Amino acid sequence: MTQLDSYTLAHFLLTSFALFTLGMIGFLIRRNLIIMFLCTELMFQGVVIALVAFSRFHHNVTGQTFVIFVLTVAAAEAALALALVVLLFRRKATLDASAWSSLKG
Amino acid sequence: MTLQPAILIPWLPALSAGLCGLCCVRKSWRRLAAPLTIGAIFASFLLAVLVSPAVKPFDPAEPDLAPHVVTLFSWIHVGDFRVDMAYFLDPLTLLMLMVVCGVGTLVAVYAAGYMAGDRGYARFFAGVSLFIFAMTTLVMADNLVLLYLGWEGVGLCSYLLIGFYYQKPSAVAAAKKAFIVNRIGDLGFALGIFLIYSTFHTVSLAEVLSLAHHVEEPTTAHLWIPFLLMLGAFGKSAQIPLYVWLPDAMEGPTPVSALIHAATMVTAGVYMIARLLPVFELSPYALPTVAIVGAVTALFAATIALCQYDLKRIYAYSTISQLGYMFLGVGVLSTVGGMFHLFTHAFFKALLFLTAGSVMHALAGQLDLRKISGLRTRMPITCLLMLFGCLALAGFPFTAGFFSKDLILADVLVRGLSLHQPLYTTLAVVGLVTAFLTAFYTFRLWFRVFLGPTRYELGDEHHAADGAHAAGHAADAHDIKIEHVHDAHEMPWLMNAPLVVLAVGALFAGLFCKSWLAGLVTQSSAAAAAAHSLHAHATLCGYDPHLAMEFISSAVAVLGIAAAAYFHWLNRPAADSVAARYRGLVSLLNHKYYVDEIYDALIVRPLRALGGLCFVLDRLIVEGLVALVGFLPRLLGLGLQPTQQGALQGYGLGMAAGIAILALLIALALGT
Amino acid sequence: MNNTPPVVWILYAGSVLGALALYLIAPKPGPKLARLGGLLGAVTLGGVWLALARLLPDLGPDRAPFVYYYVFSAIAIVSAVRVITHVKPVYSALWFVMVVLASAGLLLTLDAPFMALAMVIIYAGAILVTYVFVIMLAADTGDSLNPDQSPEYERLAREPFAAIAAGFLLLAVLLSIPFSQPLVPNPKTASETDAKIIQSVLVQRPAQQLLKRLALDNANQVDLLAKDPSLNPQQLTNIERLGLDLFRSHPLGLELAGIILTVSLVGAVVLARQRINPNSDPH
Amino acid sequence: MNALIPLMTLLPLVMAPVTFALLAYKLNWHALATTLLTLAISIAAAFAFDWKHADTLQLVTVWPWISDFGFTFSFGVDAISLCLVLLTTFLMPLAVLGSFAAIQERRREFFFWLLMLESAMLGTFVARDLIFFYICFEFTLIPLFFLIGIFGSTQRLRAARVFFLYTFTGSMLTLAGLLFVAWHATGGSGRWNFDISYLTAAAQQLSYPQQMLVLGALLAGFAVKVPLFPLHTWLPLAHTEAPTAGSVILAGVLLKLGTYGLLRFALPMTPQAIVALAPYIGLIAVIGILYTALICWVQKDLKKLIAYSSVSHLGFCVLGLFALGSNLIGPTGSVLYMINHGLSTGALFLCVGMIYERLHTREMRHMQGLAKVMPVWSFFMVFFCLASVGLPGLNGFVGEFLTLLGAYTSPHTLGQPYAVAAGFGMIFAAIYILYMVGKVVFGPLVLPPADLHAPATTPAGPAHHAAPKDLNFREIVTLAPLAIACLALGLYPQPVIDCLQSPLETLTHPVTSVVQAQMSAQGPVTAVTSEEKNLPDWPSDTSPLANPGDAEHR
Repeated sequence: MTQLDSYTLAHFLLTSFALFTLGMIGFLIRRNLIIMFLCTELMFQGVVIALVAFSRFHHNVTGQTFVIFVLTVAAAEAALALALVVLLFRRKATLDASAWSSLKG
Repeated sequence: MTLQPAILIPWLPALSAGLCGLCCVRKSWRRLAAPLTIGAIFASFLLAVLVSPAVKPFDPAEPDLAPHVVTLFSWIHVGDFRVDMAYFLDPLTLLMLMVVCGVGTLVAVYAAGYMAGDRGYARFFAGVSLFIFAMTTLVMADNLVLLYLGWEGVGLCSYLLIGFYYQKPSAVAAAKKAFIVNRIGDLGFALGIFLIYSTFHTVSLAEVLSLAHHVEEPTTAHLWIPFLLMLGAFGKSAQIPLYVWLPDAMEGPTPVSALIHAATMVTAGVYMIARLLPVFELSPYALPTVAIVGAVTALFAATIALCQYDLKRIYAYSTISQLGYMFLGVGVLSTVGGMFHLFTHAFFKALLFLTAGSVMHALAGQLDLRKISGLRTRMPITCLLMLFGCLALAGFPFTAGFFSKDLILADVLVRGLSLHQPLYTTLAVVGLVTAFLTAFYTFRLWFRVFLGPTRYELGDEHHAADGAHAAGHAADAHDIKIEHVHDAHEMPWLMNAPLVVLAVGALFAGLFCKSWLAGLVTQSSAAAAAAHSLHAHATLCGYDPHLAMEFISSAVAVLGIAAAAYFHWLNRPAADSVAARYRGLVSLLNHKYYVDEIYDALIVRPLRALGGLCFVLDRLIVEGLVALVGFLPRLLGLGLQPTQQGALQGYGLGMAAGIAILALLIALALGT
Repeated sequence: MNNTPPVVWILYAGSVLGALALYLIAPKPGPKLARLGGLLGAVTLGGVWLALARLLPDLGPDRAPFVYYYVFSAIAIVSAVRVITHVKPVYSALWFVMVVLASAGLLLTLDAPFMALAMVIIYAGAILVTYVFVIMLAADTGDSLNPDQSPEYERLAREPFAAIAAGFLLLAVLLSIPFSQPLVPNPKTASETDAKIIQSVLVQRPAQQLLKRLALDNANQVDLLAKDPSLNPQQLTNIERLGLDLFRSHPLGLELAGIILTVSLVGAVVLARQRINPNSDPH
Repeated sequence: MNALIPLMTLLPLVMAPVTFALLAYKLNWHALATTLLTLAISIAAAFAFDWKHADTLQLVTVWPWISDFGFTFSFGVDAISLCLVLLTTFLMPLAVLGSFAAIQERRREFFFWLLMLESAMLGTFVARDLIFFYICFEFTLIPLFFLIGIFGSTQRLRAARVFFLYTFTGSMLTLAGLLFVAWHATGGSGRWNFDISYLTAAAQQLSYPQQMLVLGALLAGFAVKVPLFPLHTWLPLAHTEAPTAGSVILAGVLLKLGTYGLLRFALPMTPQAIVALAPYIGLIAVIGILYTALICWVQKDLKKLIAYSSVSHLGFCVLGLFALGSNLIGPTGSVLYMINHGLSTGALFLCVGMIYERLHTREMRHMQGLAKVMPVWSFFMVFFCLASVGLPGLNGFVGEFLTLLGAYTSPHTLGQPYAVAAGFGMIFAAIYILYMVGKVVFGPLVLPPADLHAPATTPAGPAHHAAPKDLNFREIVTLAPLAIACLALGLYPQPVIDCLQSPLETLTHPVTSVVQAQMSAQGPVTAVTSEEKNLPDWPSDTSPLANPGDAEHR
């Protein structure tokens, strides 16, 4: 593809910001534990797009290598998070986030 | 004969005070205290006599300092504020030394007998010799600060000696009262010294006198100096506003009352004004004020003395009254009259106190007039000695008291007439009325005690311990011999000898010493000399005023004695009926116009309440504030606590909102 | 603020409307306005796309790929909204798959084919399958399909308004930056030219092998090279460049990634093995 | 010869762990030996000191510490600090001697902390390096915290805590002020030099608002240490709870750190601010004198009474310190007052301690007329009471008289109304001291009930405490030197006054030059203003900030 100029880069950034913000809002709104983690994955997705967009913009492929790292982290996080969720679910048979609020001030 | 030996005059009693202090340690050494003190005071007296020829008159006009000042060592030298331990000797000082050491020796001899057997024997004599040290320092002080040292020193000794019977709460209270009232006076005196230093930049007596002498138009500061010094003098010599401590000072042993509260300490105020006359002349109103206060105090005290029943209280009020006379004398610039009355008063008042002491001693502490009568058969010598004293006090013709009081009244009258100021004539009349009252209450006492049917009740204290223990306490018999008093008896000769000397002084001092004393005083202060000569040749409706005043005052004295004789000897029921008719007035006078109660209500109690308030304020407000400052962090913590609810998403929301706002702010900052 | 180009104002308006739409769609006790919200959202998105497209500078022949961008990002955003707002967790997961696919498309338009496919395989394939698996495992008792029976905590969002407001404020601010000042590619970060890489790194591999590899798909190399520059041995493919960069300048990162994965594996196993009876309270 | 001062300062510090660790038996005597040795060295230093030109810095030793920041251990003494050092080393052995019987358990810790305290105090007086001064100034808190905390009486923990925190927060501000001066002195060059004389010289360039800030900071710390009126509440608490030795040293020396600090730092470094604030601080000092004197009068607890009285006395001290203007009378009186107050109040606390050892109570209503059973103690008690009341012939009078005279004759900073009001303080002092003496020493003999907590209304009435024995030889040896010192300083204070003149001259020179400048600016102010003139008219050109330094610091 040809030279990625700033304006088109902005477009991609728009999408990535949108995804990131939606992920964040999702995390804050939804009370189901799994969906909250899903939303974090959505945030990862936003980041990936921004990474690749900038990599393309700066003609430096490191951005894409970082996507790989992002993926590994996302995968590891998903594994652990879901194991935890299962554990919590077995403990209290509910996925409601507000059930776990014993760390009160 | 140089002035060097004069240095020893104060330091000998100081040494004896130290030694007596050591005597307290061993019981066996107690005996030594009396001879030590008597020896030291008499040595000072001899030294004063020894040094007298070398003393030359001091004229503030041209202060040639050398011959008068004997410097010991420099006490406080800060910048131009130079104060050193130095003694200033001139005829006035000499006179005071004679009085202090002379009467001091006689009283010490008397006290040796009077205090025999008391547990605090050595402590008493330590106090007396410390007092003599302080008094001589006061009298011989070369600068005002040293005078202040003597001033507070005598205050301290009166505190220690009034509170000698420290077991009695009333004695302790009286001692505290005496010291505090003196301290109020001393504050005035100290402020006077500060003002003198800030105006004249020196505190040395000779310089201050000469500078004051040469001042033409006094500034406002000059006006204030005499009034401040006056406050000090009135505090020490128990004049109107600050006299309340003297009657209570009678709680102390009688020799103390005789020496300190009659002859020497209370006259310090008169000496100070006589010494600082040029300073008092700075303000035209100062000396008249002194005269007025003196006269008013004399009258006021005399009226109270009329209705007192306690022997020593009567004499205390009579001392205040006589001091009023002295201030009246000094106030009208008749320093000669003032000092002469001081001289004679020292004798007969000491005599009266000591004879009263003998009566008290004989009747085991009984002092109430109503419970004593007709002791002439039991104690003839004391009766006779007290008679001489009373005659002198009343101003019976040709006694010492007569001459000195008459001189003052004459000078006042003369000043009133010659300067055509009605003020002084009224003061002279007040003086005469007071003379009548003095004669009346003196002989009221004498007739009551010695004449009339002989019946008396013994006091409750043990003879020897003499009030050392409050009623009801068993005296710890093991260390003092107890003579159980069964009846009034005459005093041993050891105690009566000094009384005889005093009696001689009381009777004949007037005749012989007048010219000698006039010489001394006129040499020491030019103003006194001028006034003395002025007074010499004024006229009162054709006659020489002095002669006229002699007739009038002797008439008044005789009249007073006759009235006292009628009421208190021949026709006592008549006195009782008169007293009954004016019951209100009598009780008022007996309660000393309730002045003590007024002072207590107006000053003491509010101050104590203020103290209480301050303490509460201190604990609540000031500590409260500190505690509040300590509490603030905890308050903050409580405020923030609700935000930590443990809800995961709550925190998440907090973070998100934070980031959003932060980004907004950065964008705004970058954007504009 | 006043000299910002008009497009930023449009974006602000877009984000505000977007926030409102999302608020309407978000599951909350009030009246069912989801449909209205969806409509509003679609309109907003459409409006933004049109505004952006019209302002797009004339790129001539290579405008075409941009159409893909608009399509893919629209899909991505809509499905992201559905991920958040959908009541049933399974559907959320599935919608997320759609997001991944859309973003893979976007990556393709960004000339990163390997990553796009990797994304699809790893993300959509692996991670999301785990999610769906766990959702099924931890499904609540209420399994009826209609949304009303689903547990209460599903249907009600937690103070949606505040979260959305914060989120879109952040979005608006972030968007204002790239669109207001034109970004400039940083020359220093650009990677070395392919030629240099080939000389320095691929020197061990004779050109023939490269040509042989290329030869496989086309006998007549010369005209091929001339015709298609990307096949030109001087031009490294995306994957080669990616591989070179990964192994040459980020070896440590690679190892760490490995370790993270093993650790998470072990962790997951350990967590899963714990025997807990559901209602015993540990402390 | 210069090694004397560091040796003296560090000896107790070194001996403290030694006494703690090794010498378990006969501990008292070893502690006493150490303090006596320190006294000996300080006397040797006094002989080595050249009293003729006493203002110069002598016996200086500088040990580099952290050189690149300019921190050095520099010891040096001028006449004022040497006098205070002698006071400290003189009081220490007596405090140790006084606490032989008082402290029975955990004696090793007690003497450990006491010796640490001594070296901290000596360090403060001999420090010529700002940071070294501040370290010692702060270090005095720790030993006292433990002394009060462990060996105090009932409320000791609260007292220790309040004491520590109160003084500590105050001195934080002081550190800020001092560091500002040090930073200003570097002139941004980054080369730090903390030598006090260098800083004092450099501080002359401080502008007026800067001086106000620095003075406010210095006052915050030092005003808490010298308990000035609003900040004094920690003192009665700390005194009543401290053991005898603790309160002797606290009253004797620690209160002087505050006034010493003011004299060493505030006066030379911030002259214009001092002149601007002097009337306010004078006012607070006078209020302090009268307010605490009245409080003393209603006190029930003997030690609290003496504690409040030392607040009142320190009010005089500060009044003298700020009586600056034409002459040196005020400051000389103030320094003398520090020394005399140390002696007389230290002795008073020793006497009260002896009573506490015998009767185990400090309530005045429990004890009366002790003169009958303890005549020697009563002599000493009355003697020291009179010394502290300022009876001429004893040491209190010299300081008090000079302070009042100084306040009276410096119309520019203070003035006559201050001296008159403080004069009333003299009367109140007589009132509360004689109230206490009349209550405790004189009057009929009353002894506290056998055990204080038994219900007083037992049928047979409370069995009275056994009659307390009079002072034994050790106690007399403790009090006698103090009595002799009081008498000597009262009758012959001239050598001390002479040696104080020149250092005070150098310290107060900046302020006097500012006063002269202002006086000439306003035209000759007549030396004497009459009685009713109220506060001296305000120096026209230096308008003070909205709220004076001392009011806003808490």
